[in-house]
Amino acid sequence: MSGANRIPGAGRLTPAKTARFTFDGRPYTALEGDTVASALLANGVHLMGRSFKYHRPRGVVSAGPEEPNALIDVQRDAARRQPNVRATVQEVFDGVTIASQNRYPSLSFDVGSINNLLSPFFAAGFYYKTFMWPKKAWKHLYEPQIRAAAGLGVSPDQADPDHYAGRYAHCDVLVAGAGVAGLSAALAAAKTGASVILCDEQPEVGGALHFDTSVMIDGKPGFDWAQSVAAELAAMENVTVLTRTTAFGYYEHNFVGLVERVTDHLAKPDRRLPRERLWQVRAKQVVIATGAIERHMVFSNNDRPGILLASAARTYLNHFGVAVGRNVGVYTANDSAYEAAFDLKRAGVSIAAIVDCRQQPGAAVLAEASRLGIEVLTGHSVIDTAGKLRVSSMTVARNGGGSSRTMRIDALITSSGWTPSVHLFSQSRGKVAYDAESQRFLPGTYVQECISVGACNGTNGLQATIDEAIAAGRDRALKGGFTGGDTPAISGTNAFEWTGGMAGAAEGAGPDTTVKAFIDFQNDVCAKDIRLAVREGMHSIEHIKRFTTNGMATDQGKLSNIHGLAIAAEALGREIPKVGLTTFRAPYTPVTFGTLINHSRGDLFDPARKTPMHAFEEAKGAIFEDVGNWKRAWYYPRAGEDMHKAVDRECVTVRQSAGIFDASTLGKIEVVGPDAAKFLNLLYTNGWDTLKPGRCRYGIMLREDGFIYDDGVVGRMAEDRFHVTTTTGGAARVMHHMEDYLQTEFPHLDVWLTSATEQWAVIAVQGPKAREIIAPLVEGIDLSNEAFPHMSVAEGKICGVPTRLFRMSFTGELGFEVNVPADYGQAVMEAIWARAEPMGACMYGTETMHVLRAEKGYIIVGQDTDGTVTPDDASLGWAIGKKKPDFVGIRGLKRSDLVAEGRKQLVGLLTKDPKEVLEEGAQIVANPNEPVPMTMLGHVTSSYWSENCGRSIAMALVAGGKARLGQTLYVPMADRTIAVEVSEMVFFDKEGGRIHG
Amino acid sequence: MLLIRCPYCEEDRSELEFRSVGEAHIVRPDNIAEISDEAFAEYFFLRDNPKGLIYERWRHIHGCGRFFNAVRHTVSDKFVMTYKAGEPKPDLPAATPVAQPLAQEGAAK
Amino acid sequence: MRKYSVFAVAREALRGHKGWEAQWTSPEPRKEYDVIIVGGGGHGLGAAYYLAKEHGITNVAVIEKGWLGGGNTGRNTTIIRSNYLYDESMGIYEHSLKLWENLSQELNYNVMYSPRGVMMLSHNVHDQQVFKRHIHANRLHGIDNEWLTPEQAKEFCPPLDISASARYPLNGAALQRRGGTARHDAVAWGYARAASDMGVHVIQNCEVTGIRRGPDGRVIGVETSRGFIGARKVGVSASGHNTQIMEMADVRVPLTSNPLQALVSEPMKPIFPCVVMSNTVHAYISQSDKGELVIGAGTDQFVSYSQTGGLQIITHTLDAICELFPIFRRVKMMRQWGGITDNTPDRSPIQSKTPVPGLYVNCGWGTGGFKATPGSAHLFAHLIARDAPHQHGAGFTLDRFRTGRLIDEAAAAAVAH
Amino acid sequence: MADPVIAQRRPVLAGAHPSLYGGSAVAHVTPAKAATRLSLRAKPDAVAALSAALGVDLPTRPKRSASSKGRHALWLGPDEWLVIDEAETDLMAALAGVGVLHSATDISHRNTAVLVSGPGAAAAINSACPLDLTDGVFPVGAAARTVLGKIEMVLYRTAAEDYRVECWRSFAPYAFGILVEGAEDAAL
Repeated sequence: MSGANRIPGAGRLTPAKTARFTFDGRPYTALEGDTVASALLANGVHLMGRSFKYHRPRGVVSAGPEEPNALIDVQRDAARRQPNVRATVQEVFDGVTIASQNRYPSLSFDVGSINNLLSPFFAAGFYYKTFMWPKKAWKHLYEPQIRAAAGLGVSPDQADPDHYAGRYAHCDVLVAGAGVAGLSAALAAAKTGASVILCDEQPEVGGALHFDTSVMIDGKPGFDWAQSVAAELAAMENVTVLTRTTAFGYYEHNFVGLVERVTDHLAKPDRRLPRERLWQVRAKQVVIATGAIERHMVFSNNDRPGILLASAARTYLNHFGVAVGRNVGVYTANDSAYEAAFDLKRAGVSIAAIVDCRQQPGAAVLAEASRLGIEVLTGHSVIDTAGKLRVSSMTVARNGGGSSRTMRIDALITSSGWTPSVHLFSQSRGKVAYDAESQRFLPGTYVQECISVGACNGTNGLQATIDEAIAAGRDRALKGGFTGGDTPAISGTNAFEWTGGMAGAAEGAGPDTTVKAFIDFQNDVCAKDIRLAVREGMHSIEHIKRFTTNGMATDQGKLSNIHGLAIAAEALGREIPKVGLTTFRAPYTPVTFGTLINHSRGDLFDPARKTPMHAFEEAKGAIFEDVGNWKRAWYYPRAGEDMHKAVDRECVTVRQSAGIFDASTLGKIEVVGPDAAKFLNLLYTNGWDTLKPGRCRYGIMLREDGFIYDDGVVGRMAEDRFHVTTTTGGAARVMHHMEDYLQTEFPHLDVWLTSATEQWAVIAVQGPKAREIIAPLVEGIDLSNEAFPHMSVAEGKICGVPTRLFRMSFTGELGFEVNVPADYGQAVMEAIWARAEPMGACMYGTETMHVLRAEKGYIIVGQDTDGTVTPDDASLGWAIGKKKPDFVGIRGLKRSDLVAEGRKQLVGLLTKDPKEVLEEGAQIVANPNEPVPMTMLGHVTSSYWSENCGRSIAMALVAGGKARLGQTLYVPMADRTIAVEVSEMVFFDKEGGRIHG
Repeated sequence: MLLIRCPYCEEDRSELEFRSVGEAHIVRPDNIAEISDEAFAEYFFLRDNPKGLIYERWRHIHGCGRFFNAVRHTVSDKFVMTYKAGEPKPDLPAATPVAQPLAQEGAAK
Repeated sequence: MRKYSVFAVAREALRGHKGWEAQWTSPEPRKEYDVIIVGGGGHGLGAAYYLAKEHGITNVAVIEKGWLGGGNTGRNTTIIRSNYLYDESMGIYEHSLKLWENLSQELNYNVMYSPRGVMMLSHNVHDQQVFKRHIHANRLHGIDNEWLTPEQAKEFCPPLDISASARYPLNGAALQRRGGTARHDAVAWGYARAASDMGVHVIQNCEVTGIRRGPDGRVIGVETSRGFIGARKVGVSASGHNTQIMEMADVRVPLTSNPLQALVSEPMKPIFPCVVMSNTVHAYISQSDKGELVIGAGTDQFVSYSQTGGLQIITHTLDAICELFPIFRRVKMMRQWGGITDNTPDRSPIQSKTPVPGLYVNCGWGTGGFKATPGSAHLFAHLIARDAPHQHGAGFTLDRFRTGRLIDEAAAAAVAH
Repeated sequence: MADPVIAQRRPVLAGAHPSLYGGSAVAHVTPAKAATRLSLRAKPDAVAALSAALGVDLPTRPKRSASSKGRHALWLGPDEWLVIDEAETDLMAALAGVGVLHSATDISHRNTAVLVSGPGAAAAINSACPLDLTDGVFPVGAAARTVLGKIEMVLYRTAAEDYRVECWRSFAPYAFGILVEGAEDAAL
């Protein structure tokens, strides 16, 4: 049996199909299609959670995503656990483990409920007024206590094993919500041939038809009609129907985010299925058909388990076949609750009474009530309730005082009217407007291509809704140029038109400042808290919201915002629209991080770029480092070597015989056209006219402000063709920078830029034996010093494939950089290695490259410069074409501060103790005894142990550095001070002969 | 995510394909080497930052690669128009219809 | 002013909290004030407070177009730290941090300053060089900032994934223990209450529509939606609107306003003990006292006052968060929002006199505004009262863009605020 | 003198994990054969001469392509084309003699290609690509540079259910992985 409160014959679930689950360890049986809430109610369980602040026992309030109370922890297995799930949304599947939250030790006995007794102390904003002494206590005592008491569910503690999918989609008309309005609009739009996406957050379409069994459409019960229309739509190839799919955010330019829940309702999901799927829809037109949400009545102790919304009770009965109680009270300001009472009564549930705070309810519902023999107390209010873990009675009194009477009940259903769901409309940045007559905020001014229809547009009446929706559906398709198809004719009837509704506190809430009449259940915000906020000078609704936390819970105020606003307006003596409405922010309901990022995880989080020789380097034992999103060989440790030993060996080997280095990641840009040299003259500080084809030159690129932006070697392949190299990290931005100037400032130049970074694999062969190593492999290039001196480039063949061979060096040794088409890279590398290894050469990585270039005083842009360094600061003034009339940065360089005395300049540093290796980033001072804050002259930009020099070497940016050569400065460390001498930047082979060897 | 019309591709494309590159119609002085510090600061640092129509540059960097200009309202983020680099700055009234909310009123009375 | 204390709260608890008075009064504007501050955020309200408290200037009005703290004060991720690189930045942010440490007691308002530690993750050699440079500079300036190994970082923040298999494995972290968070609304309300108590007028729903200058060019007051209000000095501190307000006085400031987004998760029991920033993968995260994960996202690069932003900015941030903290992939985003940041070319603020006598501006704080609130307010009050900058504010002039004496934290550090 | 070594071409996806191949029943994902490629840049007045030399009419309208005997010319921008030759003939040589002003750069090895085929191909690509791939907007023969997740690609629709994804060499494993994941989801 799936629960004692299941009404035989009621609801749409199949009694035969059961599912087992546990709640706080106790086993229960549900029917397929049950939500956790309906299954627990069927088993007589109302108590499902504890409130945030007072830890008051709470039962389910709603039957939908607006649920503030029944938040549960859903566990499929240890790694698949989800906190803060709405029991009203989570479908039961066989074997699921459900637990309540925010209670200790148990849901029925929670020590946290002590807060309820102390609640007079915990008034809104109380924490701003206390916990200030002693000073340290906030961090060490108060805050930890508050944090532990706050929060709801417990975070997952394991990496999520599930995966998520994403999909970009485009359509002519997106319809959000598949109730009567959404279905009608979608059908009308689809029949024109327009492409339509229809989504609804529930497992089945129908919206309010889930509970409203009095509706007949086209001769069918409303819910059945809805399913048949959905089937008809799904069969059309221009329509996509997505259920369990929430339109959570409406962004700029009709971009709407949908989240589709794919597996959370399945007992044994196919592991290939994503758990959820993010749809990012660009819709030409959007029809918003998101319905309305019923509000609760605000009165004393209106939060006991067993007190819920009338429409929810109706849903549980008419869809799930579950009676929320056996003796139910009704408290309302609105006709809709009557229909819930009628349905319950007809199902054999006794109705204690319908308490209606209005004097004049709708005549039709009154008549039906008396026909069914239900007592109706008009002009009355429920002024209190009793019952610890479940409501047991309600106390009723005539408005304006007089004697009260207490009735025994086991459930109380309430309704104060319906709030149109204008969330999506508001997210589209449409302006809502207050409709005084119906006391509702409704769509006012639209700013995007969308339209609201049905209850979310304040439209009353079934047929009016249908007609409005059909017109809107066709009209939106028409805007996309779709005129075909016939207009669907849909006619519907329902039992009653609803009247009434109120916002704010009912009689039972009193003006009293102690009564607990809840507005925001989850955050324990009562009417009195709103009044207190107003007393304390919070006159903006935003202040009131932030001061009381009203509407800031996981339901984001779907039930509470309007009540809070009405109470604030009353307290301020202003009209509701004058007080204003808080902004509706995305998402409509919370969205899983994993869904938003979908495939961006693991290997697909960020591409890991590998060079053509990566596999070879891995085989040679390389350790790799991340440089941008490249993986670069860092060093090649041999057995028993740590990083330092490996680097020392590599450094010595390169200078004694030779080393092989993968330089493929350097950016490469092919600059082609008759004006190529003119263009480079403008983009680099150097002059290029004098560079002959077959020769290379080191170039420096500045930003317009005069600071070094990038550098690299440029080879002239022909009069009209240059091979430009950039730093690894700079490749993309330098290309963008060049295109910007070419297209925007110098469009008259006949030149084109093409990124060739990945066309070429680059193998640097450096060291005395470099020529000997490659010579036999090279065809068509004379490698002699005479024919091919330092800073030359030539095209020929190596290993039978085309090469652009550079004679250049970043080590100070005789060196070549072999460029070959990328797919040949590994083969050529293997051939070179086959010759190099027997000659005692080694593979070397970026760390050795850094040390070797530092020994020669070559800078690395981004390490020795930082975006505030000019060529002069870096002793690269020689690279500025003195006679050039213009280049990017020429003016910036002349600004007073850039030519001022005492600028930080790049110099060498030698520690007095040659064994001492400075820390990169360490700061430099003149007077180590100066008290803090000390005067810092600059910092160490590069520092290494140089095995070739037999001592440590360093480069540093030092104020007035060049004038300090020979001076002793100090590097204060945490534990000691290191004395250093300012030196030249060249530490090895000062004469520079080796490079020409 | 914005939808941007590329005047070269003649199509609306996702913002993901574009890069915003600042104010439009700022011309690099031909005699830049000679201009004053003030003029340089003006040229390099000062940018229009209007609450209203902005004339700005975009690059269809992951599309046709072209730089182009756009007129956009910085409060509604609606584009008034886009046009090719080098075309003259359009002379638009400060408050132009496209930048205003659509003239469509909802159900509220 | 009624003193806030546990005793006062207890007393009120017994009588339904009927006795609390308004935290600040909302008077009709006077004809003239000695100083008008334009902008009722933390910086503006704080400046008014310090004008009254430290400079004896109480004939002051703070004019706010909307509601107090409704701008970036109420929209940011409340990160507080002072471990910047340059002397000027260290000076102003450390000055601010010192004020944060006593602010609750100073204002008799619990701003919930929580020095739970701000940890910046290092993912590669370059990060490490940059952070070490900061750490050494900070130490010599007297600011705490220490280097942690990946294991120490994990110990300080258990949800962190330090496995070598991560796309960008951690190679260390820089930790400022005195860094942390505070309650943003409380800062605005606390200053408003304390300033109001000393006679400062806090005027909301009053929009400045013009700045009136006398024949000598000097400021004489502001035009507002509630009429002209005279003032001998006007200080503008209205992030997101500074460009327009300064243009009313024909002063151009080098600002661009960009959307900056943030989001919070559903509340959860304590799981995240500190603040973590990663610049390499762009993520900023902490957990609020309510239990929400508070996550700062990036800025859209175009000028916009829409206070929204692209979904792609949010997802880009979240994939980084989930990469660093894989246990959060099942956690849900509860609310996202946007603010407007005013950015200068060198990403450092402008707090300066202007070519217009009597007009002062405090702007361009980018994403660093909240942490600077007390310090900025204190220095701005000094600048206005003395017509000369405090030593810690001296570098942040408008003029630096002409001379090139920039304070380029972004370029030098590659570390976001 | 060592015997001359003749280096063999080793395409980036040659080493791709076998389990990655296939995608799903509705969207097959496979690495394309090696090809030669040009990045061709020129002004309108050069189009005729270049077309003649290449034996393909360079398209002059956005998103268009032209093909002839396994040689394809894709419009990428107003002065930019991607030329692909599946027969691996030397395209640089083909233009060597052409006198008109232009820029030709060999990018045969810079790019690599992944083929996505089947009724779910578009859905697989749309798992990470924001382009509207519906028939009316992206018909057979359409080509465009766009984004795929966090990388840039050139997408070329070669037949009703066949797409060619061109991306830079080092991004190929990422492109392949994301397309395989998209292909799997397209089948569900």
